This record gives sequence, structure tokens and C-alpha cells, in this order.
Amino acid sequence: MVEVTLWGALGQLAGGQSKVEVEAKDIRELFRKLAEQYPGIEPWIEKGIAVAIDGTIYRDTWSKELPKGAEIFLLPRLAGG
Amino acid sequence: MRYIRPLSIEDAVGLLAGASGTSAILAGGSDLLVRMKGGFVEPDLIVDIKAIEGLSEIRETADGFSIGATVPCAVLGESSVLKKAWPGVVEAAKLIGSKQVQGRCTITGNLCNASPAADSVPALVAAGAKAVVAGPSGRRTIPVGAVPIGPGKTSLTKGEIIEAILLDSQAPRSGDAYLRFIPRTEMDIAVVSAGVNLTLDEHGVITAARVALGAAAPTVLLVEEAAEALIGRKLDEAALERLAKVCAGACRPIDDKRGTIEFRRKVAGVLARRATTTAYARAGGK
Amino acid sequence: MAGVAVSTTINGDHVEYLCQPDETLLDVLRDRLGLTGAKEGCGTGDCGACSIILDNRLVCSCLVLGAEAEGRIVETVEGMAHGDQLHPLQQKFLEHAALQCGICTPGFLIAAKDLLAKNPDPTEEEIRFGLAGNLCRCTGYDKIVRAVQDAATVMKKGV
Amino acid sequence: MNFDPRFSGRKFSSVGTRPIRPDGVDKVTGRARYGADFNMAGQLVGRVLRSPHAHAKILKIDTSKAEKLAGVKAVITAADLPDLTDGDSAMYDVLDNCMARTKALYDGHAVAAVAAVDARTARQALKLIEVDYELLPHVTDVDEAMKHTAPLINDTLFTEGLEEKPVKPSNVTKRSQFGHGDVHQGFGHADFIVERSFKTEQTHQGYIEPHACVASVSSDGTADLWVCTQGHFVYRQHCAQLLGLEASKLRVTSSEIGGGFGGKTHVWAEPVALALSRKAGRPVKLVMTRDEVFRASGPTSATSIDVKIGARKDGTITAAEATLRYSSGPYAGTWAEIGAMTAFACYKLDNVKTVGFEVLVNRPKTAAYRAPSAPMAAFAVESAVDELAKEIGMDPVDFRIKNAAQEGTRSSYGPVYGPIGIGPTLEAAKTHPHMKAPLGKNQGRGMACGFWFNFGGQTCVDLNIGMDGSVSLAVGTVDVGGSRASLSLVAAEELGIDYAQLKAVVADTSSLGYNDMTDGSRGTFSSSMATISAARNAIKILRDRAAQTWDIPVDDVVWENGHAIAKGEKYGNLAALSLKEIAAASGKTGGPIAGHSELVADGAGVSFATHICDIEVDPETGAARVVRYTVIQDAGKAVHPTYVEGQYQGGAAQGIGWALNEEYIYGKDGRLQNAGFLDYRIPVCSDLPMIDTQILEIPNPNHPYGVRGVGETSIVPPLAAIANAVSNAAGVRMTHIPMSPPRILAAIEAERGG
Repeated sequence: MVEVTLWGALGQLAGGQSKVEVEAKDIRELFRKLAEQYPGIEPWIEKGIAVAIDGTIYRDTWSKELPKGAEIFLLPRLAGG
Repeated sequence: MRYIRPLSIEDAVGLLAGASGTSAILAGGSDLLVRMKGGFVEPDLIVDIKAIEGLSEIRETADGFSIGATVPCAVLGESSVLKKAWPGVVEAAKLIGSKQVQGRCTITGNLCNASPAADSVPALVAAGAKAVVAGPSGRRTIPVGAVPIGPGKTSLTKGEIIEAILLDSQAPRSGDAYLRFIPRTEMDIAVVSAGVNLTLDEHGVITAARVALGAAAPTVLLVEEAAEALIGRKLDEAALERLAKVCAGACRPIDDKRGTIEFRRKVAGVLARRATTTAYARAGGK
Repeated sequence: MAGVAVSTTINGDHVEYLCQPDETLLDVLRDRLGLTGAKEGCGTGDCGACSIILDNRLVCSCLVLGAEAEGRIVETVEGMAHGDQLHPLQQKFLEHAALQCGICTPGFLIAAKDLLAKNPDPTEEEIRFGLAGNLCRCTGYDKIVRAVQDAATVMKKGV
Repeated sequence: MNFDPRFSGRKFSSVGTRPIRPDGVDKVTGRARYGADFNMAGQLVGRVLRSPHAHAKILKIDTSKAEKLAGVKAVITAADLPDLTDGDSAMYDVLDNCMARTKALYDGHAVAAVAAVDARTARQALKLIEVDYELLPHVTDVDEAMKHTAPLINDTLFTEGLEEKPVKPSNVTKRSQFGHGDVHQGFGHADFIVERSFKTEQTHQGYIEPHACVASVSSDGTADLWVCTQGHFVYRQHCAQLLGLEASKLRVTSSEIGGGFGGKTHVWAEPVALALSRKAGRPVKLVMTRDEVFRASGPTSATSIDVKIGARKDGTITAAEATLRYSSGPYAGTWAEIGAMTAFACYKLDNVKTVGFEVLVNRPKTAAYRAPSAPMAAFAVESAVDELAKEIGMDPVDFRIKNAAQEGTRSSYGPVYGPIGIGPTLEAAKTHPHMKAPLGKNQGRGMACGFWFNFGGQTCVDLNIGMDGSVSLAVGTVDVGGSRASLSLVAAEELGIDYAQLKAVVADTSSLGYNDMTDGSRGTFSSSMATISAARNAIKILRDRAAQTWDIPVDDVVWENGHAIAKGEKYGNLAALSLKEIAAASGKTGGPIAGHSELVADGAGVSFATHICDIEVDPETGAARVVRYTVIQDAGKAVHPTYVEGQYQGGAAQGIGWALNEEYIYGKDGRLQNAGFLDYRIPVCSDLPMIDTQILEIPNPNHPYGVRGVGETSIVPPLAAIANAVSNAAGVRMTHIPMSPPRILAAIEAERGG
């Protein structure tokens, strides 16, 4: 079980929670389970969500493992210049 | 569209006078080609006057200088006699555009483009310069200030070409100066500008003054009250204060992308004051 | 619209071409003669990317008609190196990394060449004002100014 | 495979040196080919007709006269670019932006295009296209657009991110919020509170090279596109999707690029050129004019930002709050969201809250511009931070050091930081000689900090070893500022060979796997990771070939300094084999030797900078001159330090232009007034001093060499640093960017009570 922190807009889609608990070993499973639990989040996953694991931001590595006790933070996927 | 490069002023005048559609005179081209590029003008005839003999020379005459219509501004800056006599005119000419543009642009073109913000025009007006106009009915000489009559409009009639700009020899104990305000250090069009020409007596009292402002009205503005504020006085703080106030008051500027009315008024006064200080020093005043 | 026949000298070579009366020298160089070193950044004389030397005068080729080149001498960036020997300015621009994207580089090289021809020992301020007609958006000009200073030193020594 | 990206702390021999870039000679001789330097046989000239109106319904477009003009080979409108976006709203916006469908949404919005035998004919044809417009009320100001009375730009958009679903459409397309703690409580503990509102005007990336492309579509569904872009693979995806082509049949070649800064991450003219070519059956070259570049490409957001920060007497910030409103053009964007994330990223805050609003306006579609959205937020926050330091009576550097984020700090946007450089850049600023230099009359000194995330992303590299031992490196991230040099250094480092033995090129989309764009400061970070990985894969093969040659187990062969070495006493007689020797024999040991890498370069290291500047203000005219400027920034590892300095200097210069003079000026009619380099005033050479740089290297733990991105952070602090310096020089707080002379003079006069 990992604890995942959602940013504002995403939290609203998860019934107003800013933190949710998900049983997931990697980012892919996390996204799958989030979409199952909170269907409103699915389009956001499609558009792109970045995952910060202990402060390091992962945008595309869905195979990245979620270590036990790690701080998991979801963030909008950003544009750069 | 035709491009013709006549060899005489008579031929050039004849071509322009006889042209049926839109025609354009090409000297430096730094305004004409920009307007063509933007689609603002599509001339049927371009008359390139650079091959006309004599138009590309600066001549010293009995009265002063005759600057041919096709002399690039860069060449003005290379003339040590002209720079010595009319430093303000030369520094104004050398402020137009970049080095690249100065290699092409001319003070005659700057005048005929009739932009209220033209750099060389206030300096020329302050210097009392005249324009020699060749046309179908012969030649006439008119004050430079009489050429522009509104933004983009001149008093020249069909077939007329300015052949040369005349500057008198500078009177003893005289000096001129030109300053403009731009947001950057180069490459901008003047937001507002001031040209000043002063003559002093042996004691440093101003006996003659001409103060002209650019980008302060639809055409260059010769501010008579500014001259009055200076004549008969040495350049003391009170005279400068009065000058700045008069110049700010004389402005009839507009709000546009380059500056506000308020800003132009204030800075016109500041520039007039600073240019006057420089001109006074150049005239030998202390 | 009748074409204008022009006979001119470009980088030391005699060149003849036919152009339209309203065609700029920049377009002639790039589109008719394949000399794409000069770039069009604005087409209005505000960026200097199309700088060339025309009869020993630095000009924007976008503000010159192709027809005007008749009988004149044109120098472009393509003529700066001698064979495989780069001009000192070209060499110094490389050494100082005075270019990032490089689109403004031909214009800067030509403008700097003209500057040093007229003033072989310029101050930093003279270089900065001398090159003010050339826009660079990548470098902040620092390395360009240093490259020109360094080239001036080398050229004075005649190395 | 199994590539380990973790930082290893090795010693370098090539990385960190400053060789001449591989594309250098071509660029100083005029040979390098940029977007507009390419031509195809039989190509036509494409031109675009643009709306002169800020907001108008397109009732009818009659192209019949234009089609009849001799020399015109194709005329297209939105009808020739049917909607194939299949519900992808972001792509639909791109399509609509390329060619207006039902409404023209800004001055410069494309409505039709022609392809003709020459430029003159194309220009004439545009004049013959008749468009019937029904003018609609427009809004160009971000604050005005938020009002309930403002003209609606898109009546199908409702504000996202509100607690209750709105019932009415709005120009505010999204609300986003970040932060932690309780700001209300935090402000309650503050002894000093600064609260201010700020505005920044819209700026353009201002690359010197206008957008340019040559498109050639064949009747068999294959196509070629030559284009200046920051991401040719992304352009391929987008163009293929919009045109209904198969991606693999559209080959996109990225030309040399004459600057992008985010502005060439976005298709504009390319789908139009392809559509023209498809209709005309001939190649079409489409080059934007400078006027079009300003009116219809780029720009960044205009913003309006409120900031409130509170601190105790001892200088500890107790709470920080900001509301950020960013214009996104006429299409939904996420710019305020980024601003809201970055605003307070430099600080360690227990109580922080930022709220962003995305706002539609009748201006061009906002595109990324170097650390997009961060400079404006930093301007507002760093101005308020300076003011707060002053109120407390603390030195602005000490105040920032006291509150700087560090490893373990929870960032204002959420995650906890790893090792970061904000503290070190501040400490370096504190001891920098610039800080102690005396100031002249009318001069003021300012400093400010900045943050940017940096990105990674999908990346491919091919490394091919020639029979002569020379190495070619094919990369897929466009080289915007010398990355071919830095990637060559990285390959040389890994292989243990000389830099001169390598040549790096940017491969076209048919020659290499997919790559994300060169954006988010990712070019060197991502492609160096892939280069290291590719080189290591090549080394495996090189070792294997040496093992074959020696007939020993490959595990006994190691790679050192460009040679295969048999490890162990028993191989004492075996002379090391150089890369060159192994390559020469490759035909007989198993064929060509190459290393490939396809990876997602994630784990980009965040980056911080501190800038110091001195400004002289003319109190009579409001003119501001930059007297001295210093950039201190963490690079992680500077692969080619000269080009890292170049990024620092370039970002600072763009920031200086933004701070002082650059702005989009719209008339009451909603038309852009200054669509050219004459009145859109980017800094010229004589405007700037030398820009001093100091590179700090705090390794990114997620890159083998410790590389972080360096391209963007340098544009984040200048707006604030200059605002602080101007405020110190003129004695009045500046709150509106750009601080053009009229604005500075007006502020001075207001302060004087004049």
C-alpha cells in the first residue's frame, strides 16, 4: 500500500481527498488502480500526469517501481520551452 | 513595374512627371523598400537617382555646404569639415537606423519620408537648412521645414525631386546639437527629439537660437518661444527651466506604441534642455 | 513585369542575373544565386541577418534592390574564408562559441569585418555600438564581443 | 538495456573541456542550412491569408478569383484540413490555430492559404480571396477577460477545477491550486506582511529565424517535410494526425534551427504547407514573414499576479500566498498552473498556497517560452520578498538564505526536494565581488532567485563505429545551442576516444526512433543519457569482438581509455586492442559495430539560479541601463562549459529585454501594433554589458554524470532582479513589466507627488 498525494484539481476528482491509499508496485499499476477507483481521473492520466517519487519527477517511466514508504506525489505534466 | 536609373536630374524629373501610375524615387531605399515589403506601396515606376552626377557629393560652397540627395548618412559622418561645422546635424544623421541602414539612408530621404519622428529633420530645421527642389518648372529653394506637411505627406508636387540640402556656413560662436529619446541605445525610432542651434556674442550671451522638436507634433516643430526664452541671456538655470517648460508646452504629441503624450511632453523639455547645454558649449559658451 | 539584367561582382566573381524590378538583392542572392549565407530575419532592416558589403559599405541586402547591384562590388559571408583558411573573425567566433543557433552569425561576421576594416582597434563600446544593427537572441552578445576583440588583436598582429 | 542512470562521481577527461562544435565551420561560412535555405525542384511559394480582426465569425470565404489567377496552383481553407482529431481537444485547438474554422480568434489568425509559382503571384492571390466576417466584440487584457461582462471567446468551455461545476461558460478555463499548511494561520504568526499586485505584458520568444518549411506530399501518401523545429518527431506526429498520413510515411528532417526558445515546439505553418502541397501536387515552401511570426506564432502569457508574504521579525517566512492569472490566447492552456507550481519553489515554507487561473483572450495561442510561466511568477514573488526583507531590515541575500529550500524541504508544488542548488547559489552571490562593488549615481543593485523543473523524456541515440574507427553519433533531439558538441564529448568520454574522432548529427524521423522535443532543458540531459547508454552498448560489442579475436571469455575483457584489455595475469602477453583496431577487423568478427539506445530519460534534476544586477536610471527620462550583470546557476555538471555559459548569458539577456522593453502592444481595435523588430524591442548589443557567469555543479543523482538541464532557469530571475534594482535606483517599487521608460518615469513622478 502506498500513500499518494494528489494536487488540487485531481483531489476533487477523488472525492475531495488530497491523499489516497493505493496498492501498487509501479506507476502503471498506480494509474490503473486510480482509474478504477476514481474514473474521473482517467482522462487526466490520458492527458499526462507526472509522478514524483521521493522528489524525483517521472513523466514517462511507467515501469518505475514505487518503493515502500516512498513519498508519492502526482503532478500535472508540464510544457517546457 | 519598371526600374529606371536615369543619368541626369532632367531625365529623372521627366520620368516622374510623365509617369501614369504610382512612382517612387529610390535613393537609399531604407524607407521605400520597407513600405514595399509591407505591401503599403506597389510603385509602377521606381526611379533610382543614384547614377545622377553630383547627387552623391557633399560640396563646400561659398555659402556653406550642399549635401547631394543620394549621400548616405554614413558619408556625412566621414566628412570632417561638415562634422566640425554642423556636429548636431551629423549626429542626427548618424542616429538613423543601424550602421547598415546608415550605409544607405540619406537626409533627403529622411526628410521626404515625412515622418514626424525623422531624426535628421529637427537638426536640419534648427540649422536653418534649405532644400533645393528640381521639378518640371525648374528649380526652387525652400526651407527644410516647409517640406513635410503631415505624417507621410510633403509639399513636393508631381515630378519634383529634392536635389540637395543646403547648410549655411556656421556663424562664429555658434553650435548645434541634436538629442533624441529612445528606449534602447540604438535601432529605435525617436520617441521625442530636440535639435538646437545657438549663436553667442563675445560674452556668452545668446543672440540667436533655433529650437526644433521631433515626434512632438504631426510635423517638425520649430518652437519660437523656446528661442525667445534663450535670446539675450546666458545659459543659466532659469533660462533652461523656462526653455524646458516652453518646449513641453509647445508639444502636440500623440499616445502611441512608442510613448504617451505625458511622457513625450516631459522628455521634450528634458532633451531641449540637454541639447541646448551641449550646443551652448559647442558655441564656446561657458 | 520585365526583368532587369544585372552584371555585377560577387565575392570577386563576375556574376550576371536577371531579376524582377522589385526583387531585393537578398532574394537574388538566396533564391537565384544559391548564396543562402545571408538570412532574412525581418526584411525591414531591423535585424542585420542579411548584412553584406556593397562597394565597401555595410548594408542590409533586404533593403537593396537586385537591380541596384549593377556594376557594383558585393561581398557576402561566403567570400570571407580564403580556400580552407577561415577569416580570423570566423575562427574566433568558433573558439569563443560566439554562436548558439548561428542564424545571426553571417550577418555579425560581415558587420564585424566592416567594423574592423574601418576601426582596427575598437573599444568594447565601439564594438557594441558598431554591431547594434545585428540582433542575436541566443548569446546576450557577450561572447560575440569577446570574439571580435580577440580577432582584432590577431588581425593587428597580422597573424 | 539495464542502463543504470545513477550518478557515479567519475573523473572526466573529455567532459568539461571546451572544444569547437562540430557544426561550427558550416555556421561561420554560411553553408549551414536553416529552414528557409532548402529548396526542391518545382517547388511553389506558399502564403497565408490572416484575419485582420481580433474576433470575428467567418461567414464565407470565396477563393474562386484567386484560383483563376494565372500561376496559382492551390488555394486552401479549413475545408482542406478536415477535423481528424477524434475528440482530442488539444489537437483540435492546434488544427483550428493552423487554419481558423468558424471564427477568427485573433489578429493574424490564418483563414486561407495559397500556393503559386512565385511570391508575387501568391501575394496577388491573397488579395483576391474574399472573406466575409461578422465582427464580434473582443478582449485582449487578461484581467478584463476574467470579468463576467467580457466577450466570451469560446462558449463551450466551462471553468475546470472548481468545487462546483459552473453553469455558465467562461473565459477562465481552469483553476489550479498548490500548496500545503495553513496560510491563514501562518499570516497570523507574521510580524510583517507584504501584499502587492503585479502585471507582466506578453512577450515573444523573438528567435531571429522565422518559421520556414518545405513540404512535399506525393499521391501515394508519402510525404517529406524539411522544417526548422525544436522537435521533428513531434511535428511528424502532429502533422500526420492532422493530415491523416501514416507517421512512418512522413519523413521530417529538422534543418538547422535559428532559435526556438519554446516557440518552435508547436506546428503552425507546417500542416498548411503539407495541405497545399497535397492539393497542388508539387512541393511547397512556406516561410513566415516577421510580421506573421509576431502576429501568429509564439508568444508567452500576459499575467496579473497578487502576492502576499508574511514573516517574523527574525526573518522566517510564516506564510506565502499568490493568485496567478495567465493568458493562454484563445485556446485552453496550463500556463497559470505552471506559474502556480514554480512561484515559491525557491523557499522552505510551512504554509503556502498558490492558485492559478487560465484565461482566454483574443491574442495568438500561447506557446512555451523558456521556463514557461516561471519568470512572471518569480517577478512577483521575488519583488515581494525583497520588499519584505527591507521592511524587516534584513539584507535581501541573507533573508533569502534564511528561507531557502534545501534537501528534504517540501517544495511549494508538493514533492520533497533531493539535493538542490538554491542555497549554494545564494551563498555564492553573497561572497561574489559584484555584491561589494560600489554603485554610481542613480544606480541601484538588485538580486533575485529562480527555479525551473527541467525535463527528461523519450530519447533515442545511434552510435555507429566506422571501419576506420571514427564514430558517428545520430541523435534525435534538435541542437538549439551546441548540444552536438556536448553529446560528442559524452560519447568520447564513454568510449575513451578523442573528441575529434566523432561526428554528431541530428537524424531525420525515418532514421531514428521517436524523440521528444528539445524543450524543458532536456536536450543535453536526455540525449547524453541515451548517448552514454548507446556507447556502453557499443563497448559491450567491442569487448566481445576483442574476446573473439583473442579467443578468451568476454568477461575477461575490460574497456579502458579506448582500448580492450585482457584482464588477468594469464593474458599478460596480449597487447591492448584499440577501438580503431577492433573496428578495422569488424567485418571478420561479426560485422558492423554499433550501439543503440532507446530510453525514457526521467529523473531530471531541478535547477536554481541567483542573479545580481546593477541598473542606472535616468530620473528625468525613466531610461534604465544595465550596468553590470551576474548569473550564478547550478548546472549539475557542465558538459561543455562554454555553451553552458552561453545558456546563462542568453537567458539573462532575454530576461533583460522582457524586464525593460519587450511587450505586445494592442490597439483598441484588438490589432497588434508592433509586429516587427523595430517596435518589439529586443536588446541590441549596445544595450548590454558583459554578462558574468558562475557555474555551480551540484550533481543530479539521477544522471550518470550529474547533468541537470541548463537552458531555461537563466530567464527566470532577471525580471525580478532588474525590478529590484530599478526600485532601488529610482526609490519606487515597480510592479508592471516591462519597466519601459514611460512606466518608470510615471512611477518616479507619482512618488514625487508630481
